[in-house]
Amino acid sequence: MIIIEYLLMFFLILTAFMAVFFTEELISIIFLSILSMVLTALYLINQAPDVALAEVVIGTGLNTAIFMSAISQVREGEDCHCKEDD
Amino acid sequence: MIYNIVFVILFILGLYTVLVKKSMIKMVIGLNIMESAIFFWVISLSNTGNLIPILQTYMEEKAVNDPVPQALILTGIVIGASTTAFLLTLIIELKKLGGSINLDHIKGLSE
Amino acid sequence: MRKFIVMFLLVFLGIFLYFNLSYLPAEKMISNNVSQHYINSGVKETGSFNLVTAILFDYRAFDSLGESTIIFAAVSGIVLILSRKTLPVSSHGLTFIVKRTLGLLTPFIFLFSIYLMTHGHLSPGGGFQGGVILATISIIFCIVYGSEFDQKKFSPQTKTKLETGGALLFILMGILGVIFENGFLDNLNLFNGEPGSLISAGNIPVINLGIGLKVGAGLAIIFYSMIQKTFGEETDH
Amino acid sequence: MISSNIFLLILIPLTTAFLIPLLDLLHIKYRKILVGIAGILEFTVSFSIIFTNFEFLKKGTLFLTYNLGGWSPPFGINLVLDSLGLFFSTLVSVALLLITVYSIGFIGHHEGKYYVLLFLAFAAMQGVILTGDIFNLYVFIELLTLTSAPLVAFKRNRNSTEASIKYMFYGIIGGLCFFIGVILIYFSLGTLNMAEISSHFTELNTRMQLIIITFFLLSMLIKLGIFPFHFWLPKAHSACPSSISTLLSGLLLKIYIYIFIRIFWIVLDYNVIQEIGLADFIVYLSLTSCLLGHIFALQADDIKRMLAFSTIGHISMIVAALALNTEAGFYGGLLHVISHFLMKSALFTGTGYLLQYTPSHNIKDLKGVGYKNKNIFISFVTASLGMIGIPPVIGFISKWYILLAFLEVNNHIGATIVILGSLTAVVYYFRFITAGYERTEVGTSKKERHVLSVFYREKIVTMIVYIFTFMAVITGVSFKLFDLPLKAVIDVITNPAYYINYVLGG
Repeated sequence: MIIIEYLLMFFLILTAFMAVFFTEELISIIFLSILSMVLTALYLINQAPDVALAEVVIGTGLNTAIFMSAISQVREGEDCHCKEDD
Repeated sequence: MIYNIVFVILFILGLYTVLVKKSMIKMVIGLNIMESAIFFWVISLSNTGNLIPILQTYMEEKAVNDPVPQALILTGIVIGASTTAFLLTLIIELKKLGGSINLDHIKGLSE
Repeated sequence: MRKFIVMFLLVFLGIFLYFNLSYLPAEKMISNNVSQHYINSGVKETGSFNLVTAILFDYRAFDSLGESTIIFAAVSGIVLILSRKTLPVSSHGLTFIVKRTLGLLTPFIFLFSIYLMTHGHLSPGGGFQGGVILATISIIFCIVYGSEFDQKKFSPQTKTKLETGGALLFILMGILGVIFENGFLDNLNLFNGEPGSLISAGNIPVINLGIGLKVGAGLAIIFYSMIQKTFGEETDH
Repeated sequence: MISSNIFLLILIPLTTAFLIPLLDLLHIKYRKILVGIAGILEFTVSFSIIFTNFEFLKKGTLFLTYNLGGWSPPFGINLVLDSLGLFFSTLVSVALLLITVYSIGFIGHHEGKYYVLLFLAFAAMQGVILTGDIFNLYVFIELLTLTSAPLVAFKRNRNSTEASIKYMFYGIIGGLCFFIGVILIYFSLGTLNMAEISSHFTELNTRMQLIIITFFLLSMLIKLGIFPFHFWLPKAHSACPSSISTLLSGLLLKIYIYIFIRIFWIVLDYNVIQEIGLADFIVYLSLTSCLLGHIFALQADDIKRMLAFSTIGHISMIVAALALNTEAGFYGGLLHVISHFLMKSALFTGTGYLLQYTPSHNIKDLKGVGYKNKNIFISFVTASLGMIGIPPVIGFISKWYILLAFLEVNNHIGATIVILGSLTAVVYYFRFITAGYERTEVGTSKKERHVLSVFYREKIVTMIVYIFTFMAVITGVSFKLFDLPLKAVIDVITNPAYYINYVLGG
């Protein structure tokens, strides 16, 4: 168990660095959501199921959706690429 | 202790992102990493090697982990999600108003 | 250049932080502290097996009220900032297969969220987690069917009603605590069944349900406002 | 006294905020009635608490507690109202009534969300003041940040959105520092109750004390806008409508001063801070900040930006006076809290009215406003004289006491900076006053800015400006009125043992 935990902590730091140092923002956000997944596993190992459940729905689910919708609207050089309807 | 090392590395990495990176989305990501670092650190510290804080029978004498930090972190996660959502909204709005979300182009924010 | 100064300062800060954190005492100083009390007599006093829920919705229920108020504030702020004259984005959604599958899945997602809300005192979960899952239904509708469909199913007015209704339910429970029990947000002896059964733990399930509806509706409003496409300046001034 | 109803102070604005969206679905007209009633109700509750407990207030033994959920202090969250809390709570109640009435006259669009956020901010302020639990305090601080940031972006132009983003980034980092402090306290002591923390904090080892104090100090410096972290303040305070500038500059920073006092004097021990040597650091840092704030105000051409920079100077001066940890310092600092609240509110509300008749905030466009709006400009001048420190207004008295406090501990640098700040203030306020009385021949072009002026009701707005100015002058003449409450407040600050005994023992 302790090896899994150390491995997960290594992944945590790795994904955090990936999320920061990738220039493409979309990839950063995917890495942020992977970081959230790893964090969920760590919470489960550390006996905190309530927090793990909250992290998986908020960190992995909601945050990613919100970040995606933000990024699709603020991309440099292009307008909101949703289809216009009128 | 290894948890402290992980916490310090992640926290400093998040702070570095907020201070140095020019893209605002990246800065929000940095804030998220800082928050995650604190939450992870607290939950790891609260784990004393006992069972989960959910009892199974009435009046049970069992060694369980401290439930208070978990409740606090649950609160913290929800607060973090709200602030992230609001910050991203402001960034969308700034972009729509014709501003740039890159700090290189805004002199006011880095004065 | 600025980058290196910042980096140097941050490394310094990190070392300072690490060396001072290692002085954190292993044992808490107050020996008979609050967490011991919660573990020893939490079930007896609140009737909730899940001690985290017992703390969140009974011992420290005021924190949860503040927390749901924070979501309410975020929703109000986001609606204020993005409230231009808007039209729903009408993406046509994904393919038929996805739509059909999701149609089958939606009741189960809904059931799961209700399960999480109502079983907060027995198993991991509670109002916040259940509420977020409730919001994901709306989010998935936006993505798969297009946001016009979502707007037809749950109009913004419905969401607002649900949101404020959930918050007012929480406050109502608090005021009932003043009237019937010892203080604001005191646990009512509403459902005082045997701890462990579904109908137990006073009004914790009711508060959970209220918070779940509030959080779900609030986050759905946030996502719905954020994906809207705006058309020019508003005209009402 | 245990079963007092002080939770109503939080509950009234909170319930109002939740009711407004529901009421909007019915009819928009009920909204203004509701906010008016809520403002008066809050004011009534606040003053009924004062009058029913006036004897205890006179003796200096006012302690009201309320146990939320019926749990006794270390286990649940408890609300505590002592003299220190009552002082700031009354300030908030007065401000709630006046700012709400001003907003009814001033804000013309998006009122629904505006009032929701305003009342949530007031609920958060009362919560910060009343709560006796440190994590609950963190929740309310985050609520304050998240309600004031949308209000900063209320004008929804590019400038205000940028200001709001900056405010949010600083606010969140400040909040996280506070959160780390709370967590460190919990893991080293095992409690979150302020009284229990206070009774056990001195037993911790020195390194732990140092790091806890560092994090709280960092958080407070960011939130108060003291020198190295002041970058968010001028922009945030000048980019929003005047009613919100009044809220932020006049009131919100005072709430952070309250938290500063509560954390460093009652929850943590200030003697520990002095032993570590951070006390001198705080004093000289805030004095530097005071000087810089006044100097930056010199070069600001935007009137609201000038007022915001002056806020930095005054808030830093209050912090420096408090950090001296002498009775004279507390007296001067707390008196200046009142006087800065009254004068800054008068200035910002008055400016909000004047700016309706000018094309922009710039000093060039302000030429001749003094002739067009005589009475309002006279109250503007009166409040600025108070800011500078001219006798009839309360600003003179509070500055005088701060000066005496610095001289008492032989801190001549501090005394010099206070005087220097006043002299600088003469220059930058008179720049604007002379501009206001400058005769211009082209000033006849009545080019009104149509930003907010749809439902603009002049009478309500001018009335509030006069009330603030009148109060600033009246309290300046009868400042001995504050002698008794201030003595009680200083008694609470210097004796944290009362707080501990009352919460845990009674």
